[in-house]
Amino acid sequence: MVTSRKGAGGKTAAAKKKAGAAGPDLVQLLTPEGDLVEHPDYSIDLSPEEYRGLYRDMVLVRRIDAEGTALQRQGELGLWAPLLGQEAAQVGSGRAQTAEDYAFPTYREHGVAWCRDVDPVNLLGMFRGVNNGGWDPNEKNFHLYTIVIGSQTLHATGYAMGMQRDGREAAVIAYFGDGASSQGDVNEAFVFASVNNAPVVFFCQNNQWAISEPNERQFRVPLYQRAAGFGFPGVRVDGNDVLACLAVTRAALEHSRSGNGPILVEAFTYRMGAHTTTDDPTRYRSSEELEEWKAKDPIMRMRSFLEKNKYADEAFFTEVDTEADTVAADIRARCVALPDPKPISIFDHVYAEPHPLMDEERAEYGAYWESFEGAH
Amino acid sequence: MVTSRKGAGGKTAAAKKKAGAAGPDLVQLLTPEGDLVEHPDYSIDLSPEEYRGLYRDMVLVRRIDAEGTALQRQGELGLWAPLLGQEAAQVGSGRAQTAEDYAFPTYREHGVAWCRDVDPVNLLGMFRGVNNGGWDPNEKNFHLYTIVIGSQTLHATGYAMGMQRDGREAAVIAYFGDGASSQGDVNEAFVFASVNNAPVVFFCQNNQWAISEPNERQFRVPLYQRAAGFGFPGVRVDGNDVLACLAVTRAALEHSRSGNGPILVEAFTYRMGAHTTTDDPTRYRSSEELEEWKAKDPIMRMRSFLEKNKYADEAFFTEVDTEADTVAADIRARCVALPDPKPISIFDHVYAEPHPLMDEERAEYGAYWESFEGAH
Amino acid sequence: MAESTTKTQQISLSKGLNLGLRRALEDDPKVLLMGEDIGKLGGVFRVTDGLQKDFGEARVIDTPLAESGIVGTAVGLALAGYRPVVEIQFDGFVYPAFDQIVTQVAKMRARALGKVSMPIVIRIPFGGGIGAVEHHSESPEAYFAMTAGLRVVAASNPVEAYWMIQQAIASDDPVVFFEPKRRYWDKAELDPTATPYPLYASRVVRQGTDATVVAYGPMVKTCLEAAKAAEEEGRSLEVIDLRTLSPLDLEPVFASVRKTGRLITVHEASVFMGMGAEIAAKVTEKCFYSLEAPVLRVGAPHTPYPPSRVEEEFLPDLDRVLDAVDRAFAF
Amino acid sequence: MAESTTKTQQISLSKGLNLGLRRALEDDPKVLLMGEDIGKLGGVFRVTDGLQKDFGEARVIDTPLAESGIVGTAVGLALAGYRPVVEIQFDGFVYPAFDQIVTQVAKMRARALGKVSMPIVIRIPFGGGIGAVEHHSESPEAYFAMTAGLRVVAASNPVEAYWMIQQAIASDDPVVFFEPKRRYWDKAELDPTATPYPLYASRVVRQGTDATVVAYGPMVKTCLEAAKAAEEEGRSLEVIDLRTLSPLDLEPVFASVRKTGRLITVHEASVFMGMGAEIAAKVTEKCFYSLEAPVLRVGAPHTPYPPSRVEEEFLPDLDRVLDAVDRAFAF
Ligand SMILES: Cc1ncc(C[n+]2csc(CCOP(=O)(O)OP(=O)(O)O)c2C)c(N)n1
Ligand SMILES: Cc1ncc(C[n+]2csc(CCOP(=O)(O)OP(=O)(O)O)c2C)c(N)n1
Ligand SMILES: [Mg+2]
Ligand SMILES: [Mg+2]
Repeated sequence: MVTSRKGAGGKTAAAKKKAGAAGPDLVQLLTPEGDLVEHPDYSIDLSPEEYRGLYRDMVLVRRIDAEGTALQRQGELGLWAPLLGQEAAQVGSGRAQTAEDYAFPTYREHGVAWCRDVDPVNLLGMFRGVNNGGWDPNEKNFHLYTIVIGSQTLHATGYAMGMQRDGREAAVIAYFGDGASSQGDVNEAFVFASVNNAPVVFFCQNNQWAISEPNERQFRVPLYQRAAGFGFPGVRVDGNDVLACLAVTRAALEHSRSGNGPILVEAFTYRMGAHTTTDDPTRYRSSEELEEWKAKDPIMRMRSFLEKNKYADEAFFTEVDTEADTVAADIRARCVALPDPKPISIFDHVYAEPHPLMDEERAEYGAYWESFEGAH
Repeated sequence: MVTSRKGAGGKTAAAKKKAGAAGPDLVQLLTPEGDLVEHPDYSIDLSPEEYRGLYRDMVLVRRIDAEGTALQRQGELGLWAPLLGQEAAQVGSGRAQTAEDYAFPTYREHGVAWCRDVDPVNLLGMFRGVNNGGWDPNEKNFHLYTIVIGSQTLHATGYAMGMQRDGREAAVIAYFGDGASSQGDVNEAFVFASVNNAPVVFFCQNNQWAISEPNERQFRVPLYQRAAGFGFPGVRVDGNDVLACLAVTRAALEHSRSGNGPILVEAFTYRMGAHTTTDDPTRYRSSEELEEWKAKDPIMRMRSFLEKNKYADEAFFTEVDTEADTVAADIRARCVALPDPKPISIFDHVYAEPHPLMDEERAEYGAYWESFEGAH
Repeated sequence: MAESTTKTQQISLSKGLNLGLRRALEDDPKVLLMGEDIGKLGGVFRVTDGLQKDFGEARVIDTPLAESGIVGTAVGLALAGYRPVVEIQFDGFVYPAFDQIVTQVAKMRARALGKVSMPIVIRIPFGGGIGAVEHHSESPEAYFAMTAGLRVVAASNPVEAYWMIQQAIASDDPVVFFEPKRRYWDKAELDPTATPYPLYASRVVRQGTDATVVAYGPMVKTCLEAAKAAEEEGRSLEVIDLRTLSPLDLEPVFASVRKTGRLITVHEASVFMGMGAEIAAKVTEKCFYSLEAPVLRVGAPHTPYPPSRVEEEFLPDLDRVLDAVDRAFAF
Repeated sequence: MAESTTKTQQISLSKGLNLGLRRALEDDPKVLLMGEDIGKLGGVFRVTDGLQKDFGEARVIDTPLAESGIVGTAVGLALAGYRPVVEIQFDGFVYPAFDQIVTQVAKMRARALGKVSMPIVIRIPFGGGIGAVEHHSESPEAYFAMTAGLRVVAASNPVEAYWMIQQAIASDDPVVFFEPKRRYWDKAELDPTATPYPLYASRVVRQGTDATVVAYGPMVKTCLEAAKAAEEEGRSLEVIDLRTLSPLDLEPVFASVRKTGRLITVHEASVFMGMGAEIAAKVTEKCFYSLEAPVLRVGAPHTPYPPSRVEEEFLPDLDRVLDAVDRAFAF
């Protein structure tokens, strides 16, 4: 849908400023005020329609996310992990992927799922407690959510090794958090990817917090620098700037796809909501910090950009909001209609091949549960 | 015993050349030919006696190591892990430590043990199969050998965190191998040490091989560079140059001791022997490679240095060789005299406090074994 | 604080642990708490609430997000003379630390021929019943119970939690300490001046004559309820809270089985290869001629913990326990 | 190569595995081998000898030294359609991979509601008896057997090894494959054209009438020797090679126990919480009225594997098996 690539010069009318306040080690293409800025290594040049598309994605994703929170509050979900604030990182990186690429998410990549055309209701199953994921990862090349921190970075690396062997023209993108960077598995993934020159983009959403722990409890130099010590490049991008996220991730995927091995992208962003719906962030962080980041809101800045450049009018914004509500209503309706699994189904997919203990226990439990039928 | 420190200028008569062929990212103070060279950051200035001491250490350690191999060949040990070729890395780093420092070895640090005044016969117990270590680590601040790769780097980090809390003026040194660098635990140790600013020197003996796997299977940029990405310095030292190893490790320990947190030292060396006595290196490496490294032999170059500078005469060298044989003979005698443990002793130290199952099984097995007494 | 340790009070299980940890921190400057989010947040279950504030960041340590690192550094701290109490956030997150636990923590003392000890407590909230997503409701106790060198205990109520955590910290052996997470909010009256029951002992928590039921952790309450229901049906169940899973303290179970002739083991973990298997095997060996029926085991099937919408059916409840009792009588 | 798969030949267990792996590599281009030192070195037990040379580095992969990484990348390769066969160098080194095995490999299929499979084989040389240093002689099978989602098998001789490894690779479920390391050098006659016995089935390897002995892996040979010795003393032992530890195939055991009335389980692993506990509990439940004595369990005490100079006394041998048989008869 979006077509520019790394290094392409600006071709639209949008005025660009010189490198923003973001600092030299942070790739930013769009300031919080909605102005384009230049970067020596990355640029983006989209059509107005494409810019509007990114805005729409972010609004929809935020709305879907809010619906998740609402559904949890109303007892329809057991838990929800909001992405609030991370829309640019997810939509930017999500839209950078081709259909052939493969994404390994954590539990918070609702926005990436959206870009990969995964039905949001799929994501709700686990949070509602009707399944543990349950979708077919190969349908949209979007793996199941992984809760145990860091594990999926190794799966992604292995998958990329498979792509390599198959000679596929594609890359893998592995999502993980700032906290996850401390896990052995993530660092082993760096080793395996590097040594095998595997086509995998490690995409860290540094949202500043791992539940209640700030970055300082996980690392004391910027995370993107970790990559160099493992022999591959690392880049930090403004994670609230959807254009920069798109440009950097697209370049990163292209880097991996074309045989240059792994690369680490650190998207510097902020988790504006709670860690999950059971979390209470007021216990560990200040409201000032939150306010500071609100000023960098990914959607607001894109809206300013569209407005400043007259790429969109009021009607468009209203239309997107309406669409968002429609999508949310649809998801809500389908969520509450999700049937509870039959207890007996717990025996169905543990093993691919016949398993006598499964059979024995299925029969036992089945008979036992049936004896209560009607009573329950 | 040796007294110079980082930055001290050369005060002996020994002539120094400018930075050797080793290259800018390898700290070398003594060339393979036995000539001193200058380095912008590190220098060493010892008395002739101290230089001789380092030579003596290396010869004795090599002799002890050879005795280990011989004892294994003769069936007195079940296994031996030779340090052949790594004498400079071990003696240099070993002699850099103060009595208050604490070392966490792998299974190959016989030379470090020597410098820490650990009775070599202690080390033989595990290889003979009479115990699994069994010495008191706190006696010489030298932890038990650790076989499971990488684990001890976390123990070292935790110990350093303890030192920190106690306000002790000391540092920990954690030994590990090039292969170990791939383990999650080692990288987690980097994280924990960095975040806690723990006084721990990570000392990697990069002996080019992890059993049959060369460096390329573990990393694709020099290992010492790994540290920077975790927020602490890394330095590569010529691991066959005992003077450089001493100077660099001493500076590293001082760095950590004085509150600057962790540091990584990569000693670039070579395992001249087999991985262990059960290994057959001819299956995976060339004799040319071995020959190349023989030319960089750590003992030979120190001997050349002593000779060139007339710090030692023939009588000294003969004396050291004789001493080595005496030490080896003593170790051999005490090794073969090591009694087999009594089977019943396996119940003795599993738990500190009373444990009914231990008591029950001790009684059962005791009675059973007694029923065979005399028969066995 | 002084008051809190002498005054009888109504506490939740989570509060019992909190008070127990507080006393341990007060009593021994070598006690440290380590874990993810245990500082300002007070842990996801608030078990360490307020402790970092009162004892400082050097003693209540928010660690990096890496369980092997947490346990591995705890080993080093133990070697340096500390007594680390590690919090694993949820049962399903202990596995990254598995190597450090079974290879290092469990074996260190034997390897050193007793010259060092590993007075480490590894706290694990375990079990289901709270409607959580996957990996948050597991019962991994058997993995640890089978590991020589470890001790494993499980608390079943607030008062036990208060005492047992202190005893575990005082123990010179490593203890894996299981906390029944769905009972965190259960309340009971704590008398902090009482004399605690020994840590490594099981306990008859209800006398009975017809059949014996052994359980631990969250299932103790369930079994007590079952015993109450059985009583109404005229059946007298003796309920034993195992408390210690390694070592097992089976003498009270043997004595009970010699009296009742029937034994039912109950746990949330899978029946297959669970604690019940060991108990059944051992009790059968020791009470072969007293048993009127085989030991019957209540627990989970050999499947991963299911999505929470099925957990009510999945978890052993009063009915399942009574069903097993019936089957024992039908033999 | 073609010849090697049709000609009857004398092979060691290690060679049996090597030939089995070779056939699997030939038969299915998706089969990959992964592990430390499995390439040029051919593995520390030479099980993969020559395979990298013949099948290339892309299919026989020398991995970085990190077990979690090996299994974790195997998961990804399996998702990408490959069938990775992972070598863990020694039993004691599997624990760093424990999380990936129990949390990811075991559960992936259930999480995906059957939409993906994990056809991964994890080969683990296990058990003692070779005079090795610590961590090289362990018997960790129960950790895996109790884990839902995994299958666990153990080969006992060269011919079984040859067939079972191929069957495990062909299985769409993840299989933890235990190799009895002290039997690697045992020899037997292989007929590669024979029809293999099913993988997930136990097998009566010696008929008998007085008592039943079940074992697996290295202990099968020991039990067969014990049965021979018992015969000389006039006692007829039936010996069953379990072969599959998860699922257990106990029907042949039930049938045997109904005949003999006595059962002894034998493994190198600890008795406490070992496979024997599950077998004892289940057999007692199913054969309660047939048993003339409780199921007796032979295995290790609840201690870490001892230094090798004691392993002879530590490991179950012919005498320990016969002692248990005697005790079963004394009941
Ligand atoms: C192995 C493991 N340990 C602990 C947890 C509990 N936990 C869930 S999310 C989380 C914090 C993750 O932080 P980060 O990686 O920064 O991702 P974020 O949630 O901020 O997106 C923790 C500790 C877990 N899921 N897995
Ligand atoms: C966790 C673990 N995996 C595998 C092994 C088997 N093993 C022992 S030494 C070794 C190679 C170690 O290489 P390196 O770290 O370079 O140290 P070196 O032996 O060269 O000193 C391996 C794979 C082990 N001991 N522990
Ligand atoms: Mg985060
Ligand atoms: Mg090495």
